[in-house]
Amino acid sequence: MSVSEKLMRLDRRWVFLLLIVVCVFTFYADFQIPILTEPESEAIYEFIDSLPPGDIVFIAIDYDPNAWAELHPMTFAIAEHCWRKNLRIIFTALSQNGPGMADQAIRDLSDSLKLDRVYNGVEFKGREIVRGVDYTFLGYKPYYALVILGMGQDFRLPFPTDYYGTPLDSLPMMKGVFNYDQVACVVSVSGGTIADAWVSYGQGRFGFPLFFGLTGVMTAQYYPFLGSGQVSGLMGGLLGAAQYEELADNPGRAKEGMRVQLLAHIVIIVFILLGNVGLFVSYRRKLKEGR
Amino acid sequence: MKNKCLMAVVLLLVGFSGVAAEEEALAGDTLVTDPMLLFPAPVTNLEGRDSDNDHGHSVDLSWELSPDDGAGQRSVMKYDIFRWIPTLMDSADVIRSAIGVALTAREVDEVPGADWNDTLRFLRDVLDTLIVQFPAAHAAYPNDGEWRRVGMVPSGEGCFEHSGPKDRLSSDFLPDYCDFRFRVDAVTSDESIRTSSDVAGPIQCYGQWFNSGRKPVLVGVLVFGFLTILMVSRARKGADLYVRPISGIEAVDDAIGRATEMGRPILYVLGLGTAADVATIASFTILGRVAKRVAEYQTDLIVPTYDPIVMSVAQEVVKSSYLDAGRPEGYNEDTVHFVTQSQFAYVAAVNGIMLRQRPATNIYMGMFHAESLLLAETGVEAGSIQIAGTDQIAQLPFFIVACDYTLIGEELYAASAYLGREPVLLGSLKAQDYAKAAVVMLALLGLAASNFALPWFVNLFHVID
Amino acid sequence: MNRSTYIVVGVVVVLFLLSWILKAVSLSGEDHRYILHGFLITMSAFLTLAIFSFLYRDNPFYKFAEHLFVGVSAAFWMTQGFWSTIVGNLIPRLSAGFSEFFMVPHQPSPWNIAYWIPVILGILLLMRLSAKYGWLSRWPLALIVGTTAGLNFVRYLRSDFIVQVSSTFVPLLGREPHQWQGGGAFISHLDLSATGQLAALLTNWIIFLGVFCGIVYFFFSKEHTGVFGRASRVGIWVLMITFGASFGYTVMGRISLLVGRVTFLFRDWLELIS
Amino acid sequence: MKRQLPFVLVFIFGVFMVFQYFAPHEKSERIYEFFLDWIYIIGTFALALGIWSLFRVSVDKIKNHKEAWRYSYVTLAGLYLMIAFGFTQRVGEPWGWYFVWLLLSLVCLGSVMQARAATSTGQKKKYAAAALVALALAVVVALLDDAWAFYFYTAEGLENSMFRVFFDYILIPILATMFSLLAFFIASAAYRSFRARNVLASLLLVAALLVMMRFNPWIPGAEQVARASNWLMNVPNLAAQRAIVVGVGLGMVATALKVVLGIERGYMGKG
Repeated sequence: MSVSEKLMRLDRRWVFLLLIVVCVFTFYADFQIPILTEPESEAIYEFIDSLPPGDIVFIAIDYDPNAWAELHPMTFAIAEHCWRKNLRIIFTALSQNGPGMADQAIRDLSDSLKLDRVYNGVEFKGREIVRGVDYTFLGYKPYYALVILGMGQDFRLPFPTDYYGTPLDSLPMMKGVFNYDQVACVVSVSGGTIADAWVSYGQGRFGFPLFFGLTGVMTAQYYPFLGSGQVSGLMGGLLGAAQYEELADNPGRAKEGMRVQLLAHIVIIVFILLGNVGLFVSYRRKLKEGR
Repeated sequence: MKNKCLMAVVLLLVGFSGVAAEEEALAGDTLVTDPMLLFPAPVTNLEGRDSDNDHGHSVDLSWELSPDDGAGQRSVMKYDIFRWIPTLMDSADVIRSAIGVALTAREVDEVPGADWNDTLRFLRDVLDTLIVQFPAAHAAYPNDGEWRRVGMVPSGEGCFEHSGPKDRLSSDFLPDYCDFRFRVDAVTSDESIRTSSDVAGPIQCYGQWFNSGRKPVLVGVLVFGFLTILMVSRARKGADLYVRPISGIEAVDDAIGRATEMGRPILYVLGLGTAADVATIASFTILGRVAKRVAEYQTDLIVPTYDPIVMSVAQEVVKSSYLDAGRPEGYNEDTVHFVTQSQFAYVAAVNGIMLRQRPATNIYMGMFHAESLLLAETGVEAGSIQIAGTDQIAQLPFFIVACDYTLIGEELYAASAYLGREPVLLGSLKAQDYAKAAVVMLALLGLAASNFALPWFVNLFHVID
Repeated sequence: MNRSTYIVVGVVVVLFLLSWILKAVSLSGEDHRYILHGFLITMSAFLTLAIFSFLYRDNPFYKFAEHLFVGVSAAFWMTQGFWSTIVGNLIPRLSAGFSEFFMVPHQPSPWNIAYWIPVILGILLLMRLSAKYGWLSRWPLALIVGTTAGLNFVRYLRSDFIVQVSSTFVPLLGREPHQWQGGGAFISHLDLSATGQLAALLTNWIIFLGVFCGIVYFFFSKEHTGVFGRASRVGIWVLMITFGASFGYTVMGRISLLVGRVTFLFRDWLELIS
Repeated sequence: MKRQLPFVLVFIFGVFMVFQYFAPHEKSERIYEFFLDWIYIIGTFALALGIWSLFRVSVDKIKNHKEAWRYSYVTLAGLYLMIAFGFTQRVGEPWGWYFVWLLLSLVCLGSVMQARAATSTGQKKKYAAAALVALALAVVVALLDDAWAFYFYTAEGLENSMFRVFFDYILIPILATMFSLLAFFIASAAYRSFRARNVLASLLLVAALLVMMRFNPWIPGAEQVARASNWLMNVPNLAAQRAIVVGVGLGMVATALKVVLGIERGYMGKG
């Protein structure tokens, strides 16, 4: 078998092997890579950054643990940004296996908020994040479409109590907060079709500013909504998250993950190129033989 | 036991009447008349009407701002909205809270007894009888009732939507068909310095039977429905309808033939959709056709399914195809079988089938998510011919890359018509094409409109929900 | 199964036990059920590797993991469905008696009678197991398909059709809609910077033409020849570009998933990284 | 009647749902909510069908010694264990003889399988006997051991830590790993089929390469590549998506209509 053919008919297991190697290697290698931000994620960052303290941001943690790797960084980056800006947050977890994970995430977040930090040159004092004051975690209810509709009437319809069983009325921050009208924007971090529901049942009916954090695979599918103005900004996959971390000057999981991403992408690109070189060479030979 | 609960309720009644009294102190209209103070001018033209396009339980109020709104000394800071509420509604509230208590009591009660339920039933009956009397109580204005603040808006705003939930058990339930009366106070920075407007009302709220905001959709429904029916009837009359060849579908028959020659089975994957998803419905039709051919060629067919309902439908489909092919004896209940309703477990199982039973042809038609590439790549490894079709845009790239033929989006639906060659289906396909032509036309018109300042045309497409 | 297979299996079993023991020992400090947890972590690591081994080729370990996965997940969903839907959603509506038996708060309402209908339909659905009354199972199907079809009919007409159409109304002549003041003004306002009017217009034109050609490609009842054919050709090009792009875009998400698993193996199981 | 009535029902329900979309009135809302509930409930009933089918197929595999039949035992065991966990609950702190009981009942079921699969009557007898013994022991354990209990009447079972454990340590790892296989397959698929064979393939290739390099800071003109791929995702992508969405949307609307009108009947078994 000639070289060109070898290049074209490599056993795919070589690809697999190299990917694994790269992945493991990055765990031990220590290097940083710069991140280039894009307007889609900047839109979200700027919107949230421009909100006055005390405003309420609605963050829907709409994903199962299996989308954890990609979407957790977004949730963390945004929520931390909000709290550093003294915004208040309403969380939901409208995905079946989500609530436990979401609860844990919120705990981790409020721990990390205790530390003093400097973001983009601004000094942020660490503070205690208080449930019912800084955030309300509504939890999970089945049939997300109906839940989203219900919350348009009043959060208390689908969620008479929060995730921990406290009646919403007895939570300080929920005083005078009834439905989306009292919310500055909705950020749906979603790993599935719940995003559609947020567009057609949520934004479509109640017209709040809607932002998406999506898994890489979904992103392309949701650009039309960006174009038609139903969605005001979105973060796609780990890169989107990394961009937000870059914007918020809060390097975390996403930027960490981007290192593997970069090498893995290079591996794949190299293989694609090899294949095409092989193709090219064999064409050339065919042409020669043709003469 | 029962008496115990009723006791509790009674106690509650007492307790709550006290609370209600306190509320009055806060809410009653408090006009401090001190000549030294300058009172702001009241708001004028206070009007209220039932909110449009809703299920009732909501009233829109509007008024002209007080002349003192945002003006110097007597500046108005906010507007308080008051509604005249008959005392009857307080007692309703008491009952509601009693119900709440009874519910929690039943929760914590270690031996759940029927009597809690009896109490609840009793309380609910009381509540219902009260609610029935609401209209009468409102009609009795201004007797036994009082003004309560139901909302406020900052100065500068001249409208307010007063709405409540439709659930009669919730405390801020707003009944339909009651003569509400409203009043708006212009309030200065000093809460006690306020001027009330004239009373507006009676105003009733009620649900509508048509949401006028959705006219565009209605038009769409009618036009499209008409178009389809027209085309179908024309097709029935036997107008010949051309359908362009769809390569993926052409390939299906050859693939079945190939499988027969190789004496290897055919794998048909219906995807992750439910029996009601359009993609799955289209896939059923294709499956029917494939099964018929398979029955004729006497090849094996494997249909692992993800959703039990899809499974039962698919069994119907395959069975009747074998009947049509005249080989009912060739049909085996386990041709179509359920695997599991967990995405990746399903994939694992199907991959197993591919590598162990080595089907000559894999057909993926329907709704697919992340698993698309897992299936298709394994299929490549197993050296099968692969034909895919899905309307999940996100998954199309993977099928296109890994499969020999792919039906892109609408082609999947078209395929079912193209295969069946039934005039009615072809007719509706034709209707779709006309609709698409209409889309292009409308888009062009819309462009013209939006470029040459004809907003009314653009607004035709504005759907209010 | 030949001899080598037995050897491999044996080795794996030994490794498994080894890992179990080591894990248990390392856990014994912090948690009291360390034997169980040592086993569980080893188990999930084993299953992870078993699935990965599929990349090399089909093998007994993969088969084991696969079959276990199928059984467990099927049971999981059934149990879940039973408790959450039947007990959680249906029983409280059916009767006080049932609710007490299942210890769920009964929710009386005059409408509750309606909840017997799905029960009957559900039983009709099970009828398909009998050859004689199988046809009854079509009624519940009719309900499900009918309602969803009706729902889809209006929902997609609205969200996928009308909204998308109206959002193709992009300005092709001016930066903003409704501002055509005639050719002269148009020319004079035209600026050629990268973010300027011209760029914006070009984008809009490309989008519009792309949509146009794409839709043309999806015309079925007309032969794709001549101008029409060329348009549909452009259409499929645009589609292909899109598919290529979104394929490339997806790679990232998939890699992150891999990272997730590798992290599990190295941190939670082998504890090589913190 | 047998054939027609279902389609009549489809028509009625379909038309109602359309009507309901335009009628915000409380009554129509309520019926709408009913329908949604009903669908979920019926779906749960259907799960029983599914489990039955899975069981039948596995047993059949074992009986006829089909491809990989031994593994069907694993499937059945998993199925049984998870259901058992769903309906039992630890009462005391230690699990007591719970796992012994599980094992015994497994043995019992296994031998019943064997007895059914066995060819000679001698074997049948042997397995049947084993099954009975195991069953007896299991019953004894269940009666004597009070460290755990059956819960047929409350969802306590779901609180059963073993149910959780199986979910966290069996389901999730396999699920996540299956999912992560995509990383490899996407790479191999890219390598195999991104070849500039013809115009279409080349377009696919170029677009993919461009997007895959979008965040690579080490290539010349990283900025431009990022901007270009961003443009790809925003402009042509937007156009194509919209074209497909309009097509698919129409297709869905049409199919839905055909179903409601009873034109499309394939789904009821008339291929």
